[in-house]
Amino acid sequence: MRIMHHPILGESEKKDLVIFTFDGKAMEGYQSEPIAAALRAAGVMVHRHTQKENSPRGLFCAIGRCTDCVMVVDGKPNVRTCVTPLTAGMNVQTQYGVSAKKTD
Amino acid sequence: MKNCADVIIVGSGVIGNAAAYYLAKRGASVIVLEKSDNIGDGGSSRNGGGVRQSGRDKRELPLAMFGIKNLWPTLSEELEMDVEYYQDGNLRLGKTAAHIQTLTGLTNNATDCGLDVSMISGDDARQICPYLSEEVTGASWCPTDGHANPLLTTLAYYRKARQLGVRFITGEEVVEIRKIKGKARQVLTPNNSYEGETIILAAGYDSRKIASTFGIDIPMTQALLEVLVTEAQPPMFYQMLGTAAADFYGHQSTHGSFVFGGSSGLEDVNKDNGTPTSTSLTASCICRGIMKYFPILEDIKIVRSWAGWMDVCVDHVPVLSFVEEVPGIILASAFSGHGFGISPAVGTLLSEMVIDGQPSLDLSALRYDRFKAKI
Amino acid sequence: MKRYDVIVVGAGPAGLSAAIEAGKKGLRVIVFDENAKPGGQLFKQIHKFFGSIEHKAKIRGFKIGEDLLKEASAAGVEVVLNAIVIGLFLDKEITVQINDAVVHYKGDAIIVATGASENMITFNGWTLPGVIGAGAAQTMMNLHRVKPGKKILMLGTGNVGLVVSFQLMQAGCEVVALVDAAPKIGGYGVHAAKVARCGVPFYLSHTIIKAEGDDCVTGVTIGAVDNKWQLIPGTEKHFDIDTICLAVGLSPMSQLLKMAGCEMEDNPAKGGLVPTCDQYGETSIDGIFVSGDVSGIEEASSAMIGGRISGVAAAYRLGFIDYEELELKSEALKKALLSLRQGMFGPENKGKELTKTEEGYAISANLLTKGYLTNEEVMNYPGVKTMKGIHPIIECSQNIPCNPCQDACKKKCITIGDNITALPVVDEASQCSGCGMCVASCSGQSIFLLNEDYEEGYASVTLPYEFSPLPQKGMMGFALDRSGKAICEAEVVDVKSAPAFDHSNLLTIKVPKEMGMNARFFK
Amino acid sequence: MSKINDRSREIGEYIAQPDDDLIICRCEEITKGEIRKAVYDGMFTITEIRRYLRTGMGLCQGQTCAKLVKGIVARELGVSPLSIEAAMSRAPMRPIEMKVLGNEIS
Repeated sequence: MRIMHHPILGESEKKDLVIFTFDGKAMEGYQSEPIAAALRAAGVMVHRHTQKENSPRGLFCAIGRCTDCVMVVDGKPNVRTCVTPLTAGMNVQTQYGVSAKKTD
Repeated sequence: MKNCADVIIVGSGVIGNAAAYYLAKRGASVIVLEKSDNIGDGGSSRNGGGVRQSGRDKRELPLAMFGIKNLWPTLSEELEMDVEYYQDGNLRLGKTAAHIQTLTGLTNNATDCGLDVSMISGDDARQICPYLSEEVTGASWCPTDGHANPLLTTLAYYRKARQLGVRFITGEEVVEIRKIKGKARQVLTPNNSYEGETIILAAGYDSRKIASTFGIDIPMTQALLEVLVTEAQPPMFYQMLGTAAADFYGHQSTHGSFVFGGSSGLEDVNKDNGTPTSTSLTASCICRGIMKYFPILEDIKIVRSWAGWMDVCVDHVPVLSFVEEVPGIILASAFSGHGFGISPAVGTLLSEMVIDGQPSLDLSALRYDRFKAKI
Repeated sequence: MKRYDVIVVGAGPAGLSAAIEAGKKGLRVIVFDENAKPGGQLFKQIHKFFGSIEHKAKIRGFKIGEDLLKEASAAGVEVVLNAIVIGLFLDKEITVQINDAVVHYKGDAIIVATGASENMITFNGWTLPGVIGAGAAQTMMNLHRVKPGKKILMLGTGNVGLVVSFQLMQAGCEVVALVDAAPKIGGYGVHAAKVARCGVPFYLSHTIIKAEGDDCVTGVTIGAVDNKWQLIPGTEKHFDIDTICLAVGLSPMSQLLKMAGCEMEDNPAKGGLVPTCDQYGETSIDGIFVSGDVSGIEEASSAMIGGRISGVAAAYRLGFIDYEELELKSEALKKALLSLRQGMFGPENKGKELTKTEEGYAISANLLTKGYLTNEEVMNYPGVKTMKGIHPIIECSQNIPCNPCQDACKKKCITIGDNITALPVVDEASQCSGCGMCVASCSGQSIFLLNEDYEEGYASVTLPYEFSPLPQKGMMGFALDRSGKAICEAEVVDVKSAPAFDHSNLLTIKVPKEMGMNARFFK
Repeated sequence: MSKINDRSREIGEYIAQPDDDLIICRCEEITKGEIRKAVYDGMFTITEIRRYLRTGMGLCQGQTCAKLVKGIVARELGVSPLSIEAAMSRAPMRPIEMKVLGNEIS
């Protein structure tokens, strides 16, 4: 899903690859890109399940406004992944309601 | 539509709406006039939702006890809407010797009136609410206190009263109450005139201006209240919280968010810019206050703050009273920021005053003419 | 408390322009932006801008962003990023979240340029992951360099929907269709034509019935609506896709101004709730200005000019310039702004049924419903002339504010005149050198070079090509017509990629002579 | 008296519609049907709807649903959306951690 070569923007600038975990699995992304971009590149669509309906949600506005893409990051819930930079070793978890604990 | 009713209520806050509901339930015809475009736009939508007896002046304590014993437990059922009432107790927290002294004084006053409230140690308080910081050295604990959702309670009374035929008109500012043949009867707004056998003045701080049109003055001022709401959290605790230092109050709501109120200490001199916006200092100050008691909440996000004016009586106790000099008027104002918890009781008592001619509780300590010079 | 002459909220086109003008007059200016990168939407806009050549037309958005930042820096403007303005209080005080603190600032003037947020529309399944804003798609692909999806359906045919659809294809995504409930394409015809010639169909008078999928979007069903917006049973059509982009308009992000107590109005012509303001962007509160989308939805070119006006006005309010200078500077800017608001898409023509251009040419119905001009229609316009040898064919058929093509031609072959919304006219008597500058300068990619005398029986067509990989000379493929249908075999006979073309490569293909007026794309 | 101020104004009965279960407020998961019903319960203003249902009170503070809710309320009341006042806007403009908001530099 990465756009390595773009007809207008040219080659993608070289960025450092870092490892983070998503729901316990190791995953690769670029240092300082939004968490949501790394997840999208890795094919992750579902960021959370809602409190009331347990329905899946993902990236929606991509600019930190709609708060739909929030996840539990390093133990903190409701982190807007589309505007939070990725760092090495980050622990990213799917959010269920307002925590990382799966609800049924 | 006719502009006459048995009762005209000025102000559709929680007090006005509760009165309208209990009156309509007993068969009275009621019109409620509200200055704002929204129902319940004053203090009713800007308070911490406390439903408590502890920490109250003993003159209003009987109303609080009456409401918590008789009205709050069944209110959701009665109004057919969940008003999110929790009776999980009230912790009033202290950190210093001076705080403990204040709390002990309040506690002694309340036990004299027969309230089940006691002083407990910091550790006992942490037993009740394990999230409290070690800084807390003691607290007063009243297990029968609690909290409810003030927004929903205000609207639940409105909704039910409306269903019972009460006429509500918003955007209708009362500018004058006129006596006709020696009795208050006519209520004037810029474009309309209304008539009622009884007029209940429950317009918060505006009550002072309106009361002056029939020659009565209630010694009250206004102060800015600010409330913060956090993002939702998993359930943590449901006690109502207050502090001896009055740096914050609040609770966790059904929704999971915390609702906290507080002040910066500068409220008395805040400028009024015409919008319900507080100063830039208040929200930050409230946060610092909360974090001293609940460091665990420091990472929780504030999503909204709101502020507005409330009426403050010179002695911090409401005026709930007939006015012998002006028959036809009942005053129900100056609730001083703690009217919400007693609103079901006040509504009930107001309906009794109108229909039975007298309230079932002795309200003489809340009379409009109780104010005297200090020496 | 930290105090500045001017505090600007938002480092987008409007905010930066305002800051530059104020900074140039000697004011101490600070700009706050909540994003990690400045420029607002500019850095997501990789297409060439419309407008007048004096005001950055034919320059790509992200390049304009870079220019503005340089200009701001030269004017002594301080730009603070990752700085979230959380409140606007009495006495022009703002609170800003910077790192782990809240910092209080006061400005003698405040210019709010917070831009807009995307409108949304509801349908069954609209909360599924994979349904995103068109702006989100742009952010993902152009800023973060990640494709928002593989197969995408676009809802909305305004300029945003059209431009983003084209950008999605440039990023390597497949766009399966553009859908709009309106019976006509909302954006510029030239934008629609770029998309149509790639073979993407338009479904006008259609709406999304349902986004399908359990955990994320796996498909979509659309259906036709009647003139009362009611679904017509039996018209359902399904697409296998993984992403739905919503481009259904923008709303001003005016919350800060409402909080401050500015007088507000809900104005549909401006896209929603905006503060009332005077010609300089000053609100009901003295010293609080607005510019750009937050004062009414337009586009980046007008935002930049509006921003400059507010910057100059703030300088006047604070006594840095006198009234004469204010008048002088702002009159010229206002004139430029006015010219951008002319034409078929200007506010005065909003909602009107136009059948003719300003010059009296019939407007193509096909363009409005299918996204392209028919062979017959295209011959009607003044940019299309039959000439010997190589010559430009300008398929520009709507009055939009844009004039770079006129300056592009050294041979004075193309005329627009002072009225920048006029249709370009090709002078039959002029001598086209075939340099291709006009092709590369046309922001709407609607200029082609045709040489019907290329070879015996063959014509050459030179077209702008902004995709990767770039075809090489000698390559065989198919020529596509304006609807994206393959019409004949074609050979690439020339590829030009001069720096002056700014990534609009010129691809020259050889097609049978009779296809010269049909072939408009190469695959 | 405007149509919104007279709370006894006859607006008929709530009638269920097929799309009542559409989510309108994404944060608080409030449906179109709930919003429509609230109008019949006497909630005629955006402020009242917010307090009654929590629309626009979630994490995003109504950034996405404000216009949608307004449209629904206006339709039920039979008035133009322009006559319906937007909800008050409040600080903070974005969610902010308590420890950050409490850490002031003036």
